[in-house]
Amino acid sequence: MSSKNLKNSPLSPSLENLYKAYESMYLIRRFEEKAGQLYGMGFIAGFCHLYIGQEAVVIGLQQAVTTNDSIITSYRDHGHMLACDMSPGGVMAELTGRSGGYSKGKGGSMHMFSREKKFYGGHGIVGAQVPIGTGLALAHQYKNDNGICFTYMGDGGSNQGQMFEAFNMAALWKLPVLYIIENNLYAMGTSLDRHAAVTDLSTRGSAQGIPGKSVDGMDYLAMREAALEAASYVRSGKGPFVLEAKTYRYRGHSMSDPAKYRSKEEVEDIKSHHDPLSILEAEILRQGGDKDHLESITKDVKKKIDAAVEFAKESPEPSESELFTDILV
Amino acid sequence: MSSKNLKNSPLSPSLENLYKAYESMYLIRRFEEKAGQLYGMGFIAGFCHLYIGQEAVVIGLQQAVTTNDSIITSYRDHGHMLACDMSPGGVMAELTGRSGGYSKGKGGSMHMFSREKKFYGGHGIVGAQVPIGTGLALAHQYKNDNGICFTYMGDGGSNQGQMFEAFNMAALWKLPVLYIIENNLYAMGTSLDRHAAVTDLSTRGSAQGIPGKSVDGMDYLAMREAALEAASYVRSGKGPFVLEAKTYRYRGHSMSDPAKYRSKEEVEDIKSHHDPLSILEAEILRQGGDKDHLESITKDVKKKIDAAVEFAKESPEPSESELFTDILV
Amino acid sequence: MTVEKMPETITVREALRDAMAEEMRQNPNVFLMGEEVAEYQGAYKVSQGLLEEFGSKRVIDTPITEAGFAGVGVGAAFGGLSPIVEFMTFNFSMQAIDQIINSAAKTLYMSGGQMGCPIVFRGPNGSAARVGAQHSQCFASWYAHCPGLKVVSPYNAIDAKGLLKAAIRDPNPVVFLENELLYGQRFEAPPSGSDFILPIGKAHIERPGKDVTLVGFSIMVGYALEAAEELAKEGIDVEVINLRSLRPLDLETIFESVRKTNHCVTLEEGFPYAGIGSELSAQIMEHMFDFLDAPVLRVTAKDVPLPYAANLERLAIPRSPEIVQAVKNVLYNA
Amino acid sequence: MTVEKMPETITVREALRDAMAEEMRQNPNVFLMGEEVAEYQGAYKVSQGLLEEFGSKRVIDTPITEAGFAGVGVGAAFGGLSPIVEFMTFNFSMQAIDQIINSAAKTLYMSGGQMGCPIVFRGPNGSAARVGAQHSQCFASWYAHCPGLKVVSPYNAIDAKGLLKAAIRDPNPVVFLENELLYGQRFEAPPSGSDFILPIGKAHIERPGKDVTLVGFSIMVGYALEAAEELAKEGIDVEVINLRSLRPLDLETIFESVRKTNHCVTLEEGFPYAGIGSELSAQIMEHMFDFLDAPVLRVTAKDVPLPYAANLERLAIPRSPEIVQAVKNVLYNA
Ligand SMILES: Cc1ncc(C[n+]2csc(CCOP(=O)(O)OP(=O)(O)O)c2C)c(N)n1
Ligand SMILES: Cc1ncc(C[n+]2csc(CCOP(=O)(O)OP(=O)(O)O)c2C)c(N)n1
Ligand SMILES: [Mg+2]
Ligand SMILES: [Mg+2]
Repeated sequence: MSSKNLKNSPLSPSLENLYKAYESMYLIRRFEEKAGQLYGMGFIAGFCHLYIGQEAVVIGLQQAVTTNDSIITSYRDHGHMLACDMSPGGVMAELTGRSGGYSKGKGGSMHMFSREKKFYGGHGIVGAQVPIGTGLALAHQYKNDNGICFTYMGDGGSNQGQMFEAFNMAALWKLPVLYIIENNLYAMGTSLDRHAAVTDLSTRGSAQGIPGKSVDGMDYLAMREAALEAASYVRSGKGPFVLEAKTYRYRGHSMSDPAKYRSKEEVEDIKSHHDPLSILEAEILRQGGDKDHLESITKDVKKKIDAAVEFAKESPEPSESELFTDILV
Repeated sequence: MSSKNLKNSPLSPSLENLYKAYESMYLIRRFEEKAGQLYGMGFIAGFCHLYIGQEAVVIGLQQAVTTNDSIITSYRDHGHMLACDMSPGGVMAELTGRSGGYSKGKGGSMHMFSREKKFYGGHGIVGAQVPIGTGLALAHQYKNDNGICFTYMGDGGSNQGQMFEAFNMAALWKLPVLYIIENNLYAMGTSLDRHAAVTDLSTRGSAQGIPGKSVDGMDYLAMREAALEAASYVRSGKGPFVLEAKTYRYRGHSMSDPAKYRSKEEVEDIKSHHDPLSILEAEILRQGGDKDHLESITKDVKKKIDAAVEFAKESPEPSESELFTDILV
Repeated sequence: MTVEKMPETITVREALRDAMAEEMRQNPNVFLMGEEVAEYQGAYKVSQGLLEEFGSKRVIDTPITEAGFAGVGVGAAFGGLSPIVEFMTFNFSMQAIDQIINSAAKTLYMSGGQMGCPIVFRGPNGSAARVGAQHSQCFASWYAHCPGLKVVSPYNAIDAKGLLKAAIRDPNPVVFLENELLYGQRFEAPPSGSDFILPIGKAHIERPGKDVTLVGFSIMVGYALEAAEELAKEGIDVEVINLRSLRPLDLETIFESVRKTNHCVTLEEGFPYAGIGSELSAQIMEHMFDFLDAPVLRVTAKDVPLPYAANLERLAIPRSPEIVQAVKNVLYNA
Repeated sequence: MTVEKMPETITVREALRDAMAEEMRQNPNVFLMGEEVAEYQGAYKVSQGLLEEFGSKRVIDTPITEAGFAGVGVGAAFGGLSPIVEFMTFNFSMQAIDQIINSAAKTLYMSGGQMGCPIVFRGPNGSAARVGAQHSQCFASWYAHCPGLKVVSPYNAIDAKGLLKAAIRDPNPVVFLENELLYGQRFEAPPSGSDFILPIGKAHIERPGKDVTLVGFSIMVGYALEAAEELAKEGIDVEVINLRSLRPLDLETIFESVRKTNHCVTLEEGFPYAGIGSELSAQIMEHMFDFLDAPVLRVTAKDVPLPYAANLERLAIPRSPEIVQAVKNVLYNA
């Protein structure tokens, strides 16, 4: 899963692309750190699942997204929304439950959507987004719009029966759906080998004949390459594909989880040797990139996030009349 | 899947065994024919799913059943009950909704049980019996009683998500459960290739690492051998196993299905070349068995079934007070 | 001898089929999916002819995976299509109910109004004949309990066609509860032409009367009409309200009737506890307390899983004699 | 200065844990399964210490596959064990509800009494704090609707321990609806000793009063007691009934109270339509019509999916001020 042999391939991205990816990944990192802080300060409540550590997965995949594609994921969704170019302020304001949020404050962390950006949520029920994503793919096929659906799930979610049911229909009907399993090795406090009889999640679709591949989800270049390949497979009309991204979440499952089920060493090892931002930074420098430019990127991002936080704090609560709107169209 | 090479193996059964199997299979055949007639005459109502054509599957498997084992299946369950040695009269009286039925007439064709015979139903919801059977296996393991659970399902049922969920737990916890997929090529009116992306159903457990095998379900000897092998694998503590029995149902899905989705030729071909009773009869004769003895068996069976029918017609309806019993223990 | 013009009749089955066919002709984004809906023409033949007319892209046979295909339907609806998802019976919708409630019904709200889900979940609900406890449940009160859904249950062919067309056009998730025993029944044909729809949320007075109000839905409306005939012979003038929609509930029509009759009996085939009748009774009590001469009575299925035996099944499910008795009870408090 | 002996207190969380531990000690066939119940000690730490004491054979972490593990539990119960199946929250029981209703609740009947299913499905139900629409539904009325189940919902530590022990010993499937916000609350400790159980099917009068009856369950009992304190200041004497069991429902205790107070308000956190309050209202109306001075009023959640925003959530879920107002309304019809 090393991306070494890719570095000089025709698929290899420009330095420009790497800068952009770094910016996107750093935006997520910084956003999530701030969300964590706001949670600690009481601005955000309920469930809040941070994406820190997994940034390369969604940004790698985003490289393969084209205009009509749709994206759907679980409750660990802030990264995906930012990757879809949804505004950090709008996302953060949803976290604080304000009217400026993507769901007017009525959804919260797990329930955000943007029809404009073709981001279809944000789903709180483990596994539920998989049939829904498959249905989005059905709509792409039905409308013949060349779109494919990127359907994300976790390792724990990949045991769900409805996933296998969706796999079967996707394979039978050759639906344009790319299933991405973000394998961060834990489903809440349960490690992969304790929740899944087979831990190579690229084979999840084997009983439905869906091909799959595993990729190092901490390595942007590897992710990007795998994403391009998998998406082009799906786009060619051959049906679904399963991509397992091996990754890691730095924080607890949600803000209320101290994550005592993993050793400090395990977490530290990942942070020091597999951090997606560090890996990408090293790659940029290796390709002759500019450290100062990276710094200016991080500075800009920080400003953006500060503005988002400001917006999220200032945005008013939804008006009380909102309680009874949006129940029916 | 030919059983040729078995014929002289140490596993090969005695002529006595073949006679007994013939009797059991013929009992099912005759029972079902009568049930069909009684349905036509209005003694039986609602859903009624006949097992004709599939007799070798359950009788072959029954050869591997030992004292503490449990059996569970779907709504196409008359054959399994008779194989478990439940009384034909009790089963038929349930079909006619009488107090002498196994469920006092309150369950009907799809819902019959015998704790005594360790037959756990008879379940009307496609797929539901698979987790339940897995739970029975958990009970075997928990009580350490050396029992295993024979969990049957149909080809259509083998797409159900809850099956994959159960598979995962069975594999994780090495539960003693033998999953039998009775692949009769149709789920109601939908042929296998239209409902399942992968039609080799022995691979159903591949994403959970469960080994599997396919066997000719019309051939008693082949079924018996596969059953003994699979059951001994499961009994040895290695965990679950998937056995696909390729079979065929002669009748419609239920009594109300004219089965127009299959050609007459298809059905006739199976009946003339793959009928499980004919195949077994030929084998018995090949092994020097006695045609007269077979005839006396069929005569006895006919009498038994006539008695069952008599019982089922004569048994009174449940008393009206039964309406309000058995809701809670 | 005068030649009477008999009104044209059709079956509920045909009415449902016609509703789908007309809407599919008008809107290319409407499609039907479910078990056996295409090649088999529907397990109960409701989709007769649709595959032939609309092809396999728009009439889709699914595997027996309710959670999966209900979720696929929801996704397709989010993606801009208007799916009709058939459950072979609503009993099987329990496997899919998380998608119906958590995904279809709640997402509009959770998205601040962005993610409408124009989908119809339809199929037979409640008891058929002798199919036992697992195949006979009425889900009316479960679904009606949940905000974000519309819940509709037709009685006759006019209802079936007018309401199903309305449901398909509705931008919200609609749970459409049919009845298998009604599929083959003939009723007055709906007005022809594809413009005929019935508004969701409006009840219909099937028979006006002044002594007592019977409120029910689906097959119970038929039994109510039978009971009303019977009671008319004894001089009791019964008003029969066909709810048509369970959510939203047309309380105004019911209240108006109760204001007039001062007596009410609710009817349903479902379990009694927290049923539709409970809600009606509570509402009528709360808002019509001073108009009631007697407490509202509820006629429901017995509080038991449905038995298979013919004699027990007859006792478990209410029919017109039980309604007649309830009316007498409510009138005379006997 | 006299030394007052303070009653010992424990949290509801501890009471639930103690109930399971005691029953597991007494009956080797009792075991616990669910997501995160073992190594994590429960997502909400309800199973603290159980893995250590009973080992991984009897405290089992499951994958996130509710339909699957609920069905496994049902099978284990058919096989002679007494499983406690924890849902991380009851919202996720929707994925498993077919197994709960069709397999666990109906099989005894369908087997003519052979196949008892001694299983407890437990976990937090209803709303917690700011977790949004998909994680906040109250399933009380859905489950109570269905014959073949017992449905229990404790309020304080005594309830929690006494009822959970009774549920584990019960030979029937019991749906046991807890409340996350109550887990950490301290209450008077239950009597010590493993013989203490509370009967399922009996309501408890938490506070006697003569002017008005408040009937509720779970966390609403606490708000009712608060409201009663408040109303006492104005001279209104409130009787508070803690239902404890929703199926079977202890109508006699409620009726007796209404006979005395002639006024009743029902309380729940669930949706209003066909809720527990609807059933209570319908029952009280039917049987206590002549004792009522005013219609029964229902305090419920608003008829909306639960919003995330703090201000809207406050409006959606009823708390004691709303109860106080409802009591005044029912007394003065104001
Ligand atoms: C059906 C269902 N069951 C349980 C939960 C509670 N829950 C939320 S997230 C989660 C763990 C999921 O793990 P995984 O799929 O690996 O995703 P990750 O959190 O690691 O991104 C659980 C058990 C839920 N939301 N839905
Ligand atoms: C969950 C569910 N969905 C649908 C049905 C209706 N149904 C009953 S049997 C059946 C076909 C099952 O086919 P298969 O599993 O191949 O078993 P077979 O009937 O061939 O033995 C269907 C769709 C059901 N009982 N349960
Ligand atoms: Mg994970
Ligand atoms: Mg089949």
